[in-house]
Amino acid sequence: MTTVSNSVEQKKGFGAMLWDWLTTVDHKKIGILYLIGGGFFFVLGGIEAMLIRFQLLIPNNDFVSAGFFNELITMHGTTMIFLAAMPLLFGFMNAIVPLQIGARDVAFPFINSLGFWMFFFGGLFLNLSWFLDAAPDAGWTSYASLSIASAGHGIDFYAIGLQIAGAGTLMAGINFLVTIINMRAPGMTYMRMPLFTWTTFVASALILFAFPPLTVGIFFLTFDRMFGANFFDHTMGGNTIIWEHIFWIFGHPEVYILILPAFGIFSEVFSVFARKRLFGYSAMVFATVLIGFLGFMVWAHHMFTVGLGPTANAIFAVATMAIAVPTGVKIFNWLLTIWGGSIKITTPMLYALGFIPSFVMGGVTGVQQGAAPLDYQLHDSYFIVAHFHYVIVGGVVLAILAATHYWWPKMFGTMLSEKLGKITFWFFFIGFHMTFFLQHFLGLMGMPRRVWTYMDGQGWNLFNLISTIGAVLMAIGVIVLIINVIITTAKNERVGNDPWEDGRTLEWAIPSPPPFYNFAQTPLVRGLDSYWIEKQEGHNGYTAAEPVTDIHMPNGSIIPFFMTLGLFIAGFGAMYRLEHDWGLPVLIFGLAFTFLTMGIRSIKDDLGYYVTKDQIRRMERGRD
Amino acid sequence: MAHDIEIIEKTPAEFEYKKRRSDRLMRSQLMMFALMIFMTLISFAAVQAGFSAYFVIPVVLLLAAVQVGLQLYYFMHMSEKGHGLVAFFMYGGVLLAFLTVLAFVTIIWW
Amino acid sequence: MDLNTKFTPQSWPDHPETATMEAKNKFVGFWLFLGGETVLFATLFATYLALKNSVPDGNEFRTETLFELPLVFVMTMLLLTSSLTSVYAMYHMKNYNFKAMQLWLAITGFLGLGFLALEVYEFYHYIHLGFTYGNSAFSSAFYTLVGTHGLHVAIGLVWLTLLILRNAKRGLNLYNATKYYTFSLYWHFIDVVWVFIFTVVYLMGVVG
Amino acid sequence: MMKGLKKWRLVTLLAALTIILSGCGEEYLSTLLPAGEVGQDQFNLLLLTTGIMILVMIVVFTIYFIALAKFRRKKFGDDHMPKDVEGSHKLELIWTAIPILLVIIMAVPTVYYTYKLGDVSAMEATDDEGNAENLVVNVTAKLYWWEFEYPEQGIVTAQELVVPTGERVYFNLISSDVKHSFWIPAIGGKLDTNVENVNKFYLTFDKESEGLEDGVFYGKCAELCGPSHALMDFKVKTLSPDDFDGWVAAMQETEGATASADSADAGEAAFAQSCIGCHAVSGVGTSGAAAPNLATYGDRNRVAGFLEHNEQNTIDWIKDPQKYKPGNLMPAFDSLSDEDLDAIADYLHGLKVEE
Repeated sequence: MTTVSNSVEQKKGFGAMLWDWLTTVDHKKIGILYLIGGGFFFVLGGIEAMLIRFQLLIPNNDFVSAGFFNELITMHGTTMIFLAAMPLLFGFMNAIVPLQIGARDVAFPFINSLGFWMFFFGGLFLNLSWFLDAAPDAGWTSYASLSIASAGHGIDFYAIGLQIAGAGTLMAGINFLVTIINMRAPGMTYMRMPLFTWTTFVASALILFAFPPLTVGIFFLTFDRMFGANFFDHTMGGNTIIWEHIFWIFGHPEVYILILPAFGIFSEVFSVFARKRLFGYSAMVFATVLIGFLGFMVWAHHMFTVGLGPTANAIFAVATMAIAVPTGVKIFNWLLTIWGGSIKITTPMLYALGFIPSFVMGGVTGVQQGAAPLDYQLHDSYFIVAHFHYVIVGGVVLAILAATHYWWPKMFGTMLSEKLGKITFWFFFIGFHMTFFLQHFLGLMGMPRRVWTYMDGQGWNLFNLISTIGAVLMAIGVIVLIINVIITTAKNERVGNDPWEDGRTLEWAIPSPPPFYNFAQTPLVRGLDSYWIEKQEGHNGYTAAEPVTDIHMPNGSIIPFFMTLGLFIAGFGAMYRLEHDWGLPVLIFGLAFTFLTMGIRSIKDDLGYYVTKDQIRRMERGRD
Repeated sequence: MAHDIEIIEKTPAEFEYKKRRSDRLMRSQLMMFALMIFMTLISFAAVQAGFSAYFVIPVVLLLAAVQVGLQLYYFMHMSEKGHGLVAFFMYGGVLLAFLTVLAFVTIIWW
Repeated sequence: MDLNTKFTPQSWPDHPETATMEAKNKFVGFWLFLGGETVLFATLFATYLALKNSVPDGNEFRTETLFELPLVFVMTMLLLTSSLTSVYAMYHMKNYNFKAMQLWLAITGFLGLGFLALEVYEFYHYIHLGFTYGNSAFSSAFYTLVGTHGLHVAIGLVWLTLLILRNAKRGLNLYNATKYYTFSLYWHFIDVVWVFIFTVVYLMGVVG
Repeated sequence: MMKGLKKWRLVTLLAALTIILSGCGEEYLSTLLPAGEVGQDQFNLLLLTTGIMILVMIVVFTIYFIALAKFRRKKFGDDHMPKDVEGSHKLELIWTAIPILLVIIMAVPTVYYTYKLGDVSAMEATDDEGNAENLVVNVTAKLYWWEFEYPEQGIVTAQELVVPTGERVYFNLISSDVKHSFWIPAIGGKLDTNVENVNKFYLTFDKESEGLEDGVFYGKCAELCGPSHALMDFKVKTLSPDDFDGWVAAMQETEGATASADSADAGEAAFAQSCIGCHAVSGVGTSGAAAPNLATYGDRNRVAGFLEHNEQNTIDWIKDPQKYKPGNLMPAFDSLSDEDLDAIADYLHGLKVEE
């Protein structure tokens, strides 16, 4: 029998450490990898956003060229959605969900690692377009007539990069689903799961059903551009509206994939820092499921001006408005959670409190756009830009920042500075409203979105100026956060199990950061907010469901890294196949390499290893 | 060892019961297979016979749907215990599949 | 988990495919994957229906004249039968009869191979007629839908071959029982998709 | 000290007021100042939904701020344990029922207007003599300009849409290259110009554009269509029905007009040498031209849809169109001599059908 793996050893050389991170299948480490990867792309997307705002600072500006501007908006949108927001949420899901349900790991540790590397290499592939040839320039929606007409390889980078990253996302989604279905600790019934776990569950279900259409759509795009197909070429019988449908059949649920986990994060934060259980828990769960379900029925509200006809528009308009109902239920439940509570304004709580007005603003403008005839005016104007930034930044990004502060001690064992955290919040929050509030009016005043520049004398100058200043404030907020992270890491003051002192869910019952096996004994869950119940009864920790036994753990593996590397290489081959001789061989080599690694994985048994009772006892004792 | 699967030896009676049950299941699956072949034959025959499209299309679609149901429930055992959640997700997928196809045949009309 | 635990027909569990935690995970995960595949194929079907017979001016290819039902009928029979043979394989798996299971799986594989060969022949035939991938939006949609199914069959065959060869010497255990079981699920799913392909693409195509 | 504070307040107030007042935008471009029935309908819907939404926001914010003020741990002390409440079916019912009601209130006019604005059945209507009852304009969007054909009148123009006030004008919209979107914010919005099908809708122009700052309404492309998407503007001139008939007659009179290489006018001659291959100077015709029709060039408000309308801009444009609208399809004519360019600009600015 193999002994405890190297993950418990201390003091390793850089090479060994790198190898450890490349091969890790530990959900907590993969969570951190997601945070690093997502954080990197978040900063990248932020820089793109700043360039966009500087270009629009004054009328007739030529800070960047028209073509480069289109690349900036495309990459900003694509990066923020696929490579920043989703991976950052995945980071928290990975790190926290298994802890919340009392599991030792996710259902498929190997696939978890594979999912991360596919996201990372997909993002890398996409961003290499800045240095090779040209970046994609048809908007993050990449509407077909333009994306087919777009010269150079920009759109090819988009298609292949997203295909790789999307496959990784799908794997992560299935992994979370199975983890939550199968790996819950005894007593952790569905209706005792923390809201963050619930929203992860529903968001993962959305991933499962939303990403396959995207995969198909991107394949169509790839085949049209690189392999002579004619799906979107109307002169050959093709139809560009197909792309729009497929994209939004994916794209609308995608919005909920982002916002539902954000709802989950805020549900946790509200209840912890109001020191009160979540008001209307079962209604919250039901609303989450309903939002997820309705999220699939409304995609055509992105296409009201396409010319689908009044009947289709009317149906999708009414369905869209219906989503307001469960969302409203959530808002009121949060309000009633803090009502009568004992509100402590920590940094995460500050974000949660900032979220309510911001998100309500974004929500109501969403309902307005649901009114199809009104949307004829709003669609593709700056009103839309304002709306979705209110939802995505006011909802998702605030949630990510809240979660960063909230779970940082659990993930890294040390607290981010509250003082700097609050400074970040105020810069970010004020900057955010400054940037986007006035954009509603810009849209109503006739400013279309995705414009590279605008003429003087259209009444848009002042608001654009204010908007850009707001963006600078947001950037300052993010810089303060980065400084906070650096300082905190350097100081490295260790904290205990429950540094917020009001933790309610299972993750706060174990050390920060948790040992690699999470729970020395599988916990027994006796109700909603199980750690809170234990604390009420004077226990510090959790009730065990079993005696100390040997723990089965998965082996680390480098195969996910190489498997993805093969696809990454094959992507370049596919793209340059037609103009370079080396294209086809590289394509074949990359695919063969991936298949080889898959073969190795399936033929070589990997049964994991056991941590023995004695080793666990030793480690647990060493900790006390 | 503690972490190994507990091996439960069946009594001869239990074993006989299990065998009988699985034989019965196999027979019913064979019947379903015959039914599926039969339905396929009808579908092809209906088309070859050259009936009106308004008659043939609903019939072949219905037969296909029934066949798929048989595959899912008899061959893939979706009706058995422990498949509740799985069935929920499959139905979710089927519903979305239906919506997608419906949208593509109604609102892409040119 | 121990690969060396030996079972007898008497001690083999009723549901070996979900007897361990790993097996349960694989089982549920694979079903969910099939749920996602449903949507994937739905998108392909929807696109095919939207682009059916959608060709540039002067292009002669139409479903009514292109498709030949006898060939499709033979392919259908091969694949349907392979679905039954994989049911037989699972019957023997549950009864801990390793040799019979391997045999039925091998038969399944040969039937699948026959199907694939006919499909390759069919495509070759169409391309020979000039109905190439880039011929029209219709041809692109047709080849992508039917070809994606064919690719699934091919992947299934590789998977099956690896399974049969890899486990030939060591027999059934709780580690590979799930692998066999999920393969059979996959194979049935391929059959389900084919039922819709022969109905929606070929039968409804010939009717017009 | 007090005084300073007051001053600061005044400045803030003034700033806020400026922002609010400028928040309505320009009359020729803003959806908030609708100048047609369609835009008015949409604006009314905006008012209705905004009203309801503000109501919702007031309720939410009130509860939110009261909760924030009342239930702070600072007040209760660190040891305070608030009472756990599981939920309240009554409350939950209320905040499910009321939103449903609000949604229904919004859904009814939404559906009504969706059908009303989508009704193009009158498009084909003809009177007893077989003449079309309604004005129909075929719009073709191209990289990066707009072509407007009046099929019944047999005329075609580019970049400036001319329409009569007080009646429904029906539009057939299509694109000839990539997807664009046709939007006249002050009149009503918006419909995509797809590549594979004709989209139809109507707009009503209730205000003559003459009194506006530039004498025209602004039109925009609202769908990303390439580098110069931002510059794909067009202008809309709305005339009284009589004036419109006059304009149509004047356009029809340009039938057969062409530029002659032998012309005594140096501009016309140079134009005939270099430009006539793509640009027509007769307003009579159909859509499908490779480049904008220039029959009304002298009447136009802008060069290339967005540059100030003077001869220097025309000359600069001809010399290097890519500099102004990157990605457009016009080649650069930098080989033309300065004299030729001057003459061409002169000639173009003299092409007018209006008095």
